[in-house]
Amino acid sequence: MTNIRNTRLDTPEESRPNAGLPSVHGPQVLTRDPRLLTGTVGGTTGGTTEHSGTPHTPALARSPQTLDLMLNMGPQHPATHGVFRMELAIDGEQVVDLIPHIGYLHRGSEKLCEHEIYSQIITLFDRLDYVSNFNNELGLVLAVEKLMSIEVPERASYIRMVLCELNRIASHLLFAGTFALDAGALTPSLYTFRDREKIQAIFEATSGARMMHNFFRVGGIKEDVAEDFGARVTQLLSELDRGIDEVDHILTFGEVFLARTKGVGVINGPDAVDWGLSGPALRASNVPYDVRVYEPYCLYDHVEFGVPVGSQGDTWDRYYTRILEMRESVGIVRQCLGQMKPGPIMAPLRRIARPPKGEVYAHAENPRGDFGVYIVSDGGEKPYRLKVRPPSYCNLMALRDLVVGQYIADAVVILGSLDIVLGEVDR
Amino acid sequence: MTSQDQAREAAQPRAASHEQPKPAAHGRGEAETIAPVHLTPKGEALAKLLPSALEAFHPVVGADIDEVTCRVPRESVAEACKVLKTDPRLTFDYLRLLTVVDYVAADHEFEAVYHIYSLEHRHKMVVKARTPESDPWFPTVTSVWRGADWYEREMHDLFGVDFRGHPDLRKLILPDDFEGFPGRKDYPLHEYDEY
Amino acid sequence: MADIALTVLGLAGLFAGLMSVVLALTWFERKLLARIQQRAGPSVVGPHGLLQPVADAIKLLTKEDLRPAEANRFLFWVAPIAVVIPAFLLWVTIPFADGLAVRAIELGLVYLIGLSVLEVVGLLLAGWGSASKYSMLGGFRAAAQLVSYEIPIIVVMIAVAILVQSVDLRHVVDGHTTTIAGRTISFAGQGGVPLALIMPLGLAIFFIAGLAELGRTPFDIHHAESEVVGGPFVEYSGAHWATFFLAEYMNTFFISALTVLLFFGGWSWPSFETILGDSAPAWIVNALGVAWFLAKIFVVAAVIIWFRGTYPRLRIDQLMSFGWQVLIPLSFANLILAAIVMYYRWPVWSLTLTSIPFLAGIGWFAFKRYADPRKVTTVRMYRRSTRADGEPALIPQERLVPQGVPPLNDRLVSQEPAR
Amino acid sequence: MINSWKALGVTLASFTRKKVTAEYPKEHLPVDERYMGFPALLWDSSRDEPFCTGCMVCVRYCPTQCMKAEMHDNPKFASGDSHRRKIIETFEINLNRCILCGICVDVCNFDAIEMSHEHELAGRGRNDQRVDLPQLLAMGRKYQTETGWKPSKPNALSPKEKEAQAAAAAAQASETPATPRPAPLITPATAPMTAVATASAAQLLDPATTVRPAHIPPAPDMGDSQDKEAAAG
Repeated sequence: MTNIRNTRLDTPEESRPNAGLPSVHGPQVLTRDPRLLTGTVGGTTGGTTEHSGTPHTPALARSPQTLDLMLNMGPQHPATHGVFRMELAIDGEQVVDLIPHIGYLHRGSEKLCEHEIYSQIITLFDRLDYVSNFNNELGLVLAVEKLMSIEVPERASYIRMVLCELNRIASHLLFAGTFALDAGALTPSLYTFRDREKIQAIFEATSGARMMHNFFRVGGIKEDVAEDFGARVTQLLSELDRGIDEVDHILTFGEVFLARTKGVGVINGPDAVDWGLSGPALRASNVPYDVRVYEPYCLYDHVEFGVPVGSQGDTWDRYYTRILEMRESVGIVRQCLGQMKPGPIMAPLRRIARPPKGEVYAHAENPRGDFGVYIVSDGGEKPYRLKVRPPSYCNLMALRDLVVGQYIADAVVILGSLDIVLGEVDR
Repeated sequence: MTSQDQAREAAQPRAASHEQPKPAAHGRGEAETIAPVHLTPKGEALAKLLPSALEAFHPVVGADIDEVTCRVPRESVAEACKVLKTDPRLTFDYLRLLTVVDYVAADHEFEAVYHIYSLEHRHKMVVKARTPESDPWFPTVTSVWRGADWYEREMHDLFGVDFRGHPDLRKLILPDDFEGFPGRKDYPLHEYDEY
Repeated sequence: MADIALTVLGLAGLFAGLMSVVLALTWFERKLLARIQQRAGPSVVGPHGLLQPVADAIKLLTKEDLRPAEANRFLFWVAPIAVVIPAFLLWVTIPFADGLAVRAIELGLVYLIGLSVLEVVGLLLAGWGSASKYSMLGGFRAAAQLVSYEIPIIVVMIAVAILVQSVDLRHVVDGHTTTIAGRTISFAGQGGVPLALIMPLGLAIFFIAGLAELGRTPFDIHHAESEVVGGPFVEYSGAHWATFFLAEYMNTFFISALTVLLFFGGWSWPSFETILGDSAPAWIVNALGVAWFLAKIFVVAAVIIWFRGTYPRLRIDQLMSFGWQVLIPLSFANLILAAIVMYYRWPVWSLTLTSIPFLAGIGWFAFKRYADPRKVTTVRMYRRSTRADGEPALIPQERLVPQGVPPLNDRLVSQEPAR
Repeated sequence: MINSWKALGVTLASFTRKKVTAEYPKEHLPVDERYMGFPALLWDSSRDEPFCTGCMVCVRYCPTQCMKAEMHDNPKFASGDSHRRKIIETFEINLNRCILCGICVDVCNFDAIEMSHEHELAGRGRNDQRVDLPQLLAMGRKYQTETGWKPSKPNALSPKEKEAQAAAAAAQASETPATPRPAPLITPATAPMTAVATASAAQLLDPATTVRPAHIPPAPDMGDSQDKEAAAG
């Protein structure tokens, strides 16, 4: 059996007989690739023995006369969360093939990093995953600190954790809202944005910016938090508790929502690991892997928290994993605020970081998954090579396997459940 | 010479041979310092295990800061990775990162770097291989980890490195008709024609 | 001649009235939705944004009309008209108060059934004629959805007609009494009981199918923004888009009005006559009747908007299977129940009593089958732990999730983590 | 079904709650103290000149190269009124490039640049986003007035002050009773900080007292009209 993963629609344009619909020559009609008729379409694999593959119904094996419609979703489409483009081959309402196209937001960040000193790179990292900026900054400063063997003051670590966990909540709130929009519900997005706005107000009071903070520094943070920070965050957490409950009541167990998400876009654990999924998308497939537990950074080994793990690997599990993660993050923030003591917030360092020669890989658990930074340093002020492991990028790779065989409406929901941010995918 | 020094020397052959690394004095003002290596016991065990497990591929085992590195000839990268994934003592089933580093200016070589992790044994390592600039190719590892798919396509875009056997090596993040390899060091940052 | 003139005048008046009501409805929807979402809603043009619909209308009418180069010119321009005309003609026979209709047709229900089916043609033409894949998909979706959901609506209407023993809309409302074998049964209207109480099952089916007929959440599948980006209307702009919009709101208003007419006693008020007395002039009675009728319609519309502000959207296959497997059988069951009650001349409350178990049973079944948190919760909390070799690990926690959801049914969770 | 009813309950409950949005042109949300708006140049009212000496550190470290600066010899240094040998001549920030990261503030050694609270930056013209020195100083002055900004370190002594101090020291050393001098407007650096701060803040609060050097044209009215509108509305 051939590996249909790559057969797709990539028959060259001229060899696609444009059977066309009468009277309208807009919709372009493609012939079915005969290899798509073997019955394992959409199976994650087509045939190789190592991969078990997600079983899809052989209902997709239809008569050879059937024609597929090519539907272009994106780069400007309400459901693609940015400038992402999917080429869908559809048979009626069912997706028989999908080609993802990325790169519309490619800014060459990694190349730019090679020309910037480390303190400037932080501003570039703000703009990778632009809904969890603190987490990105953390990934970078962790890598440089590891390279330079810097001990970060305790208070700085706690402040970093508080901000990162708040950012995780903000990111997941955004996810829940946009995911509800993908599923067709208008209101939850407004509720989650309302709560996210409160978090960002705190970010603004702390770092001076709502999103592009440039707040973490190699060796610590830019400045200490304001005096009323603890009180404000405590107040915020109780409001967040209520907001998360609201999302839970309006979406999570609603019949319509369950009908849309249960059993849709299933990926099993071994496949998820093989694709390199991470974060909630991996944990939803029953793989209990969390960087905060396995390779603790900051002071995550000083706080107690749970890690929600799904068992079905479907869209609902990916959604609910995130909802539960928000509650755990609220707990982490509470503990950090309790354990925080006054103290220095920067390690004594030169203003311009000049790491030694070496190579380092450091990673942290971002809202979207395992965010890694690989730096090759030649001993200069600028990295010789910097490469990011973007979690959205890895999660998005599996999209085709998840979508093929489902309906168009499911494609939208599945894409939403992967929670991609194109700034990070394209870099 | 301790085992760590040996490991570092293996990992940084050029640094060791061309210039004498200054002993353990990384700090202000020191121009050429090298990050110290401190492996965990798990990493030490892995470093001991690797030479025998990968014997057929002539591995050079070293270490970077806290990770075991293993350099193999580029022709055998895919097979070595297969062994690393399937050997029950290793089971590196999770590809974290695949990237290419441009050492053309220094050595006329590209280096492929594979950061891998084992969810079962909870250990990590780095596989490296080098290819000459004149004929840049590596065997694909998509048959080992499917997650390597887009990484290889991206590196093909940016560095012009071929990944032989990759099932679908089209452009990924650059436009289809883009010319040049913007990841390479010799590609200018500013002075290029606007696309 | 005078008759024709009167009819034309009536139609013009109806059109003007409908337009103003539709504009009011758009304002109402935006404002209500905004309140549900804790926003302000339209607030700039006029007091409380009351003139916003007027501003929108002016904007839409003065906008450029675009037609895609590939589109079929005839179909593209004729589709909005094909949608709006049936939507308008439906109103010809709707009585706003006792005897206050442009043309009170005795076969009113039959007329409504016949015309309301026509709308789908316009949507299909728009979808096909736009030469856009999104609008084509939307058009097909609309066709499938609208044709399927006609059936339960029609069957419920027949059940109502059986109960009332008439297909004249006035009879449904105005306390029409049926005398069967010397026994007088009064269903609705002044002093009577609204049909909603007699046939709650019918009301539920009618309302749900009505939502689907309108393409309102949770059945807004044919113009789902996140999937087909507006469906049949995606290529339209300016006045033609406004025409679709107008038709859509007219239909929303129509379904609300029909719900009120059939199930909530139309313009009638339980103690209408006792307040006014017999001496009140007819125009006052009529004006009050119209006002009361409109108020009821807006309440029903508010419920529709409330649903829109709350629910996600179903998928097309789920919509179809819900229609064919649940609503249509139920509507026939309702019809048969009504027929039995009428045939054996059981008291009307027996119909209520038989309807309620149906509703409750379906609700319970849906809950147990689809939404019982104990069954659907497949996510489990893991805690940090240390393995035998000293490595960190995550192990399942005894207690499941916060907020007191009972422990998970173990059947649904594999005991061992994957790796 | 129960869950769907619960969802309806949530939306109904929030129907009764207060709205959380602010209608922007009518209402302005308060700006946080640390808010990083557009970078502005600060005015040293004790010396009556900008703090900025045009040392180009911010220009070099700007990650987006959004700044341009030129320095020249400070005429006030020549006349002995200022301790700054060089002073800024032209300065331009291109808002289209600026990413409001605050690195320029971090690297500045002279308290010369600060992230102001200026955030309404829309413009109509092609060059409206290129802000020159007078505008930057006007922004900075507004920021100083609004927030009561204080320099983190006192000024060094100007040549005249040095002379005066030396003379005073000499006078003290010789213990000859000197003729009473008029109290200097600027408290010397050895005095407590608060004295300087109050003096400069008092001056700053009255824009009329700020005398502009001849080579800097009067700054356009930035933001004041908006305030008036806001007060009127």
